[in-house]
Amino acid sequence: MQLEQMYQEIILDHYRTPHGAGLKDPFDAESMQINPTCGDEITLRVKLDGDTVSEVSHETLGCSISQASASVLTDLVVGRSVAESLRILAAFQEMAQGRGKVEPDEDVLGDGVAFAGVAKYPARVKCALLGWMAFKDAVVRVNDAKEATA
Amino acid sequence: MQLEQMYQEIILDHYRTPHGAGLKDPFDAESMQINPTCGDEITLRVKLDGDTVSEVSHETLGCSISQASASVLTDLVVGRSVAESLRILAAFQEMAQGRGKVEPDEDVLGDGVAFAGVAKYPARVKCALLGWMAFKDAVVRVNDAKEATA
Amino acid sequence: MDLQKVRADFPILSRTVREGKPLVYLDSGATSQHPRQVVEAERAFLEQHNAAVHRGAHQLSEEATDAYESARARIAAFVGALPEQLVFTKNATEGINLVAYAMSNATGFDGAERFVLGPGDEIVVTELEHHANLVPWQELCRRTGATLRWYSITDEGRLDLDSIELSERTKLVAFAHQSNVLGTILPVAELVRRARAVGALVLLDACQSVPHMPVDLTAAGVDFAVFSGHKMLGPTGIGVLYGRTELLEAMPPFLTGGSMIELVRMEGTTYAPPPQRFEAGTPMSSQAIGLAAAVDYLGAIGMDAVYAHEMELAAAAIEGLSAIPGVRIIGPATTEDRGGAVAFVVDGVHAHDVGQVLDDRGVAIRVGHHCAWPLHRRFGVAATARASFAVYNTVDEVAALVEGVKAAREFFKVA
Amino acid sequence: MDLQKVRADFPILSRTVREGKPLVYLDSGATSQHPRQVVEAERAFLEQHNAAVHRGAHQLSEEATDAYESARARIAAFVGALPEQLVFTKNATEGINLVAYAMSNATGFDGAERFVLGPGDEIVVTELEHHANLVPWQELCRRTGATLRWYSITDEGRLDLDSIELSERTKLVAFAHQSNVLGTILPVAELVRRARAVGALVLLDACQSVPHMPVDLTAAGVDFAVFSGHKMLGPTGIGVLYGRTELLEAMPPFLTGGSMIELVRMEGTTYAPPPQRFEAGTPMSSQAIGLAAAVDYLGAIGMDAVYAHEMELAAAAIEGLSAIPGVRIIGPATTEDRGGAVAFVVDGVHAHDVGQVLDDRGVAIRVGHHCAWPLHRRFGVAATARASFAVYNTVDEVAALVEGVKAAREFFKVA
Ligand SMILES: Cc1ncc(COP(=O)(O)O)c(C=O)c1O
Ligand SMILES: Cc1ncc(COP(=O)(O)O)c(C=O)c1O
Repeated sequence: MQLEQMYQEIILDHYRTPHGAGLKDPFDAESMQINPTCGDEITLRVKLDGDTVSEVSHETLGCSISQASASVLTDLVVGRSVAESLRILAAFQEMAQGRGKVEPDEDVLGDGVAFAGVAKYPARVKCALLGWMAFKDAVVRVNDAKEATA
Repeated sequence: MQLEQMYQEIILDHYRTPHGAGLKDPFDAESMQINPTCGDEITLRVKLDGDTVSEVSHETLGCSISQASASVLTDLVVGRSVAESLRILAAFQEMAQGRGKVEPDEDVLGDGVAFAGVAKYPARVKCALLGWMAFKDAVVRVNDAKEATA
Repeated sequence: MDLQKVRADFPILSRTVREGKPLVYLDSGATSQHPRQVVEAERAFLEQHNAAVHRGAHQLSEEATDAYESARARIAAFVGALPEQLVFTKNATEGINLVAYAMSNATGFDGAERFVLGPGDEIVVTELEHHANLVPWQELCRRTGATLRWYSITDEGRLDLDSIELSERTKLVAFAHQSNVLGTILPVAELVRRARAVGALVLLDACQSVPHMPVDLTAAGVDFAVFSGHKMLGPTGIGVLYGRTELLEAMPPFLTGGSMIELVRMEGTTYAPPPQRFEAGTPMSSQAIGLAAAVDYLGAIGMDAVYAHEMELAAAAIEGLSAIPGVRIIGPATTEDRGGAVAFVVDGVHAHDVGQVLDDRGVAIRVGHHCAWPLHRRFGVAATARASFAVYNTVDEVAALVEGVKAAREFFKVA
Repeated sequence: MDLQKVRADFPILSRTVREGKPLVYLDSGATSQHPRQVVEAERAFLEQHNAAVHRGAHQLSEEATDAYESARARIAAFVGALPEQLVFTKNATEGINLVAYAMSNATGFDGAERFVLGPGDEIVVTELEHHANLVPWQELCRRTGATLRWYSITDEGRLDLDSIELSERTKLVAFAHQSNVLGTILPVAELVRRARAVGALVLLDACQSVPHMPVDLTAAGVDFAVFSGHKMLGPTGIGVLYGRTELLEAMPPFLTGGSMIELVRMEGTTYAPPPQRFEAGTPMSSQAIGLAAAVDYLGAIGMDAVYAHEMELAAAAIEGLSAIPGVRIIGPATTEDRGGAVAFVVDGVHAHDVGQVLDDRGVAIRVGHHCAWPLHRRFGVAATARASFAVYNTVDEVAALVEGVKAAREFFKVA
């Protein structure tokens, strides 16, 4: 059974008790992302403290992979600088789209390495990335808003 | 060589010296027909004397088959009643579209039976029918004009 | 019907997936598999008769044209239509777009007045439509200023005939013969009656009926219908638009180019009669021949037998799945007025995760919104799992589905 | 290139026609024949990996999606493009219609301003275009009130670059890379330069170039290009639209339905990014895979070798035919800036009759206007005979053509 490769215990744990679940106020930017192939949705909010990601919260209508991924994301980026968090995002994306051929770096990705198995299932890669795309979009919005007021 | 089956001497004779070639005045109706697959054209005029086809003339820009067919048509319908000429047309059409499986009646079709070989070449059937379609259309126009003035 | 003999005609059914599990293919509603006979018919055509159809005067071209038109005639006979009433398209989606675009091309096209739409006019669909039978009408309304309205769906997954009234402004009613999600068979005769009463045209999306049951389009009395080759054991790349002769003759063209013209000048063009008017460019010749072989194959089994077999599978699926705690069928829970698509949700396990567990066991189903997103919203779910059947499926395969769903509940610890 | 080895890959070339005459197929400009490798690639896909692409989460569907996208990537590389710049259509005709309809859909579509056309705006084509690259533009002008203008053709069959001037109102210039009748290769770089100078878009009809010579669409600097699978050893039912990324991203959709959406509500729909935005409905999956196999086949021979071989045949045909009294080549009489289509007329013998005599001898050519009626009118002829070549033709076959034309003159007693 290959199932355990994909649904590693870490993923199932995050799925059952997701970190950052439930939308929080106040926030600096929000992004809603959809997976058009299945209809899954995430709404994700970001709050920054200067250049640091101080809070991430989300509401995810989706499968175990998308929910667990949003949870892991929350753990990985909160407390980091925006630049660092985007580097983590890039590493996560590279692994997720790597067809199982990219060796993930646990120092960078923490629990995120558990998603290496998902990379072998192309149809599920979008699930793993849904929250990350929302995060990226939200961060861009904060910066846009900053520039607009600068 | 099957070529002689299609291009019977009668056909080649009519092709070389087509009857009814050259548009004549006066006329009761004219029809222009085109073969959209090759661009061939015929303009055909009909003159009626009461219920009798008294004259057919045509200008054909087309292959040997379409020219010969217009010539044979002229021979077959001139001097006949409109009803008779349409019966000949029906017989000719049946033979031409019969894939070589319809036994033509020489009493009805005269030199037209020579086109039985053409029926085996579906791409050429339209050539054989081009003049006949123009004749049919012209006759319909005469009748339409009659009804309009009646 | 000899099921083992049928299965032997489908090479793909004997392959394995996911480390040696026999393939259990329950996704024929998305696309069906092909019997050898279809692939062979295409190959024989390509190796013996391939040439441009309707464009050449040499022997190969004659043979190709004959093969193509014979395919049209056989497919027409299969759905109770005349050959000249069938237009080949690349898929059903193109067929629906063809009608929608022809309608917006109707302004100023001689004799096409009845297709002209404007502000105040209405197009009517239903809430269960596949995107293919929804978005083209949204776009047509955008182009013309007409209004889109729709019948809603009851909790049981049936059409709510009282949800809207048609009016004299209703120009066209478009609906699925059978829902690709719920399996519901819509009341065609009643919908046709209502459309006729207000002078509206009817377009039937027969994508999920023609492959699975006997369908006679002439008897159904619809004006237009579409279906796709790849859902009925035939090739991808070919679909069919059926239209009543009188309508096709009056309708302006959609795609333009070679083979659909009468006379072309730089200054303007006139168009050939149907069906050629609607088949611009080099057609899908080998695919038409493949589809005709598929139709011959289905016809030899008999569509009554096909339907009976698939309904036996659907009944087993409904029964087996309903018996699992926390599993809810989305759609009619009986086999009455129903086809073989069975959609369901599992409490506490997302459809993607259900599908993944099944896939791991070799069972291929579809998960998501199945291109019927508004319908899913209607039922308050983002996604469903859907099993769908074809003539080659077995009750053992249904059992594997049911076992797999149980396993998913266990794996995700909701059992 | 080992010609005998190549020919052995094409089963149809060993058949006979008209009572035992070996087939001499000189109609590849209309549609080409398929090597075994193409048919086998499709068959292998159908028997092993067939499933709905981009729509499923099971293993088969993953494999099918991979095969489909790998096909896109290989075909893109073959023409110097990126995978996401290629949209699969059913034929080249659909590709041109796609651009033309997208332009009339541009009004009100955010970011699509540069595609909007209205009265006073101009579309420019040439007098040698195939109907596929003429009629859709006539229709676009009818829909939008824009004006169609065209470059004329010289007696030598070359583009008359001085016949019209582009203007600031010129929105798009569409032309054939190579004429399917004359064989003329158009001056792409100069036309692109002129279009750029007035800010017009360029669409290249590459139907007769991509199958026969090395083509790099990015290097050519065109905005859009189309070609068809069936003319390049691939299946019918598949064509390609190439578009520059930035343009495809800004362009509104054409066909709408499943797989091209982002978000669907009954009230309205948003659309996916390209290329999906332009691929509504179930795509031509096995045909894309067949076309990729064709491209691999051509690539293995090398397009330089293909072109050199075909030009050797064209040179022999021009020389052999010109030497027959009463035979006139319509198009360039040299091999300079020319491809392998050779059209001709025989004084006193209509093209249909020439074709018939050739057919009787097993030689398949095309006769008529070849979907380029205005061009024929330009040369004052209703029809021409056209021989066209592919990689599998031989100089002996050209000799059979020349002998056949002589025989036609004798048969009709004009010799
Ligand atoms: C130059 C040219 N353009 C366009 C086309 C149309 O291609 P298709 O019929 O495959 O759409 C053809 C071939 O018929 C052609 O030769
Ligand atoms: C009910 C229904 N309508 C339309 C379609 C669209 O068919 P295609 O994708 O072949 O165009 C489908 C299948 O996807 C369907 O199930």
